[in-house]
Amino acid sequence: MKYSIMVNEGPYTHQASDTALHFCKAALEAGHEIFRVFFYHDGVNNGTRFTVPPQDDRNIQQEWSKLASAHDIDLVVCIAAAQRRGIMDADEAKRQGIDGNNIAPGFRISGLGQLIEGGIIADRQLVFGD
Amino acid sequence: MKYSIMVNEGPYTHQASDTALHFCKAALEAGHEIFRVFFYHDGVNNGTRFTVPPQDDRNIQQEWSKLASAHDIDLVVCIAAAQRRGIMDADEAKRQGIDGNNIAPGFRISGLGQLIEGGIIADRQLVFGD
Amino acid sequence: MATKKFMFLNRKAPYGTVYALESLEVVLIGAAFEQDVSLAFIGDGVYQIAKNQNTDGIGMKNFSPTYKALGDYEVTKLYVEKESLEARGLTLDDLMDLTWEDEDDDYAEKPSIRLVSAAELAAVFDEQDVVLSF
Amino acid sequence: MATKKFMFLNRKAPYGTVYALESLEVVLIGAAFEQDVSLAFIGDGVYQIAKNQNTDGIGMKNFSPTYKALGDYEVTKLYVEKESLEARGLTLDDLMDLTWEDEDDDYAEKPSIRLVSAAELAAVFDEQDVVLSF
Amino acid sequence: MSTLHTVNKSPFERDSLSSCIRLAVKGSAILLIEDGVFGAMAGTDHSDMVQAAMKDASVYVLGPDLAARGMSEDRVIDGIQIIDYSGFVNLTAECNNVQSWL
Amino acid sequence: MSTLHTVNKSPFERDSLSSCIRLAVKGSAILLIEDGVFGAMAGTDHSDMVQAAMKDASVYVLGPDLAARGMSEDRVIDGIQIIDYSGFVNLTAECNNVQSWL
Repeated sequence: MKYSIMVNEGPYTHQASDTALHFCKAALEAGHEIFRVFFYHDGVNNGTRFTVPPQDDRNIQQEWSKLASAHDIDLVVCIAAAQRRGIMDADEAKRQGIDGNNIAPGFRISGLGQLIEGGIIADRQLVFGD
Repeated sequence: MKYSIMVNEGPYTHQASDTALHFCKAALEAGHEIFRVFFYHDGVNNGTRFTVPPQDDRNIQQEWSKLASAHDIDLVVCIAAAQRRGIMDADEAKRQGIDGNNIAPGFRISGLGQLIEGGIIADRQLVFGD
Repeated sequence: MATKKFMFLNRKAPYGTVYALESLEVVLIGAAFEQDVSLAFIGDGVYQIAKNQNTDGIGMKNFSPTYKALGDYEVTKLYVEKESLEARGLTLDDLMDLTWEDEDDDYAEKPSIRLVSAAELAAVFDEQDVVLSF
Repeated sequence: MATKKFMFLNRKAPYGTVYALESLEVVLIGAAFEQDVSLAFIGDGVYQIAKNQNTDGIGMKNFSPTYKALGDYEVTKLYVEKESLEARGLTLDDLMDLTWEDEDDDYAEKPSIRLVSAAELAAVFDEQDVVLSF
Repeated sequence: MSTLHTVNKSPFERDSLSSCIRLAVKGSAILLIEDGVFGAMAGTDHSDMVQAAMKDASVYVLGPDLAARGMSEDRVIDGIQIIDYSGFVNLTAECNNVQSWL
Repeated sequence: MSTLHTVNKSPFERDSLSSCIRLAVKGSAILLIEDGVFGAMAGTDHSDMVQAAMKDASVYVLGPDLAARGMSEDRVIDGIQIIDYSGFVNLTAECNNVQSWL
């Protein structure tokens, strides 16, 4: 099966991102494909490389980056949601006149069309949120 | 009256930060003092200067910065909550080996003691959240 | 691309959280993909399409007029759960008048809102390919 | 500094959201300020102090042992609302055994959990100077 | 006055308002804000609970939040006072403390 | 199988589970995850609602989320199946689509 995943909440505050990660790992282990993970609403906050969680805690952002690189998963941060919440890549920062960027490795910023496209292409669309 | 305010949610996703802003403005107009605003949980996300909301929408982060500068309000972002969520100032970034920072003007990063101290010093403590 | 049945499930009130607004942004983009799109308003989601929203006092943008534009994007199926409306003491009269023009019927103006029972709506859900929840 | 009555109001289950954990972090810091500190567990907040929490399967840190350390920080008043417990089919036996040592009573071990009715807890709330809600 | 309780959640979606009512002492003030304003409306499944609570507590609702959601002031339960942000501030000053039911 | 419904909210705090049960067709599967697992416990104010729903739907609960919260598998309502993340994946593959009740 080909899965498309939507994550609507940021890391740590809600369990949604953890559950999505566990689901993706279990799906990959079972031989399924994770085609795309689309981060919407506060979910865009999973894509900042500025997080430094306590040493005895998991690093949710890094887990997403690692999973994506190991299994060639497309991690898409919604541009409109990211602008409201302060997630920037170098191009966007330049365009908006922002003096820095915080996007994490393996994440890319793109439009909502990627979410709809994910739903069309995938066999199953799942939503994790609050 | 001297007020201490706690904001537990980030901008846009929940109304909490908007309501806190309206409350602070009304309190100042009535001659009260806002001693401190403490941003906890996802509330720390109010303190990023990387947000670019749509042109026809309010800029919550800038409203906090302006209000603080006009009325000498102490805007404190909780350090532990900020680390989990990727809010960094220059000092913290250096200490943590992060290649950038996103703290907005008028905000400072400090410990949870500032919240308790706020409650002790102020006549009234209010909490806005989800 | 294939055509799928997309359902946008709205269960949260507007303004208290951003979900209603950002859901609407997805619907508008989704319409461009020429999919078979439906919206459902359940629970507090029914408040999203309440009449007479006026946000001047809270300093937020009133996005309720956007629902009126959905017909122009060929988004014409807005299911409202009867039980949710009744629990809140509301009737169809309390909701915005949302319509679309039927090209195939001499541009007749037709209502977009479909008041359905929970059982009827359950059957509609069962036919969907993709359900996006907000 | 003055001594005030601080109440930490916990109404959310652990792990589903971070509020329980981050509330506990505030309580620990608050204890250092030598204030008169109480905690209340209402609604799903009672789940925070449930026995036998084991987070191995979800990859999150099990922070429930921290509640056992509260007594050492002189946080000894943990109010649990009876009605909330009963609605969830729980009894005191389902909660962790939380105690503190009373220095003034030959270090006798005393229970920190105070099972109270809604009416009793309402009276406790009414005496507070500062209520921090999570 | 005693405690001011604020409730910012819809009583249809969450248990915040019912918990607040259960745990507010006689003489408290309850202010409905944000999505909490739906609890102020007459003729709903929760109106009876609110009206019963009004025997022991003064209930207020934030007008700007009502208007944003298209809820008509005419349909607010009789006896609930509609206030604005400055009225909210006044309540916090008049009451001894403020308790948020998030 | 028909639709898989996931519920991640406590039935004591939110209306997600009751909405899901009201709107799930006969033959659906309902999976309780995260704070939703409290809905799987016997002897609570909501157990009857869940048991009634089990006449028309298969109900599952995510074991790791139960364990995290200290909820004993012995006290899960009879007939609710306890599964892990790989069981969750299997359910999504077996059902035609997945609907989240957030």
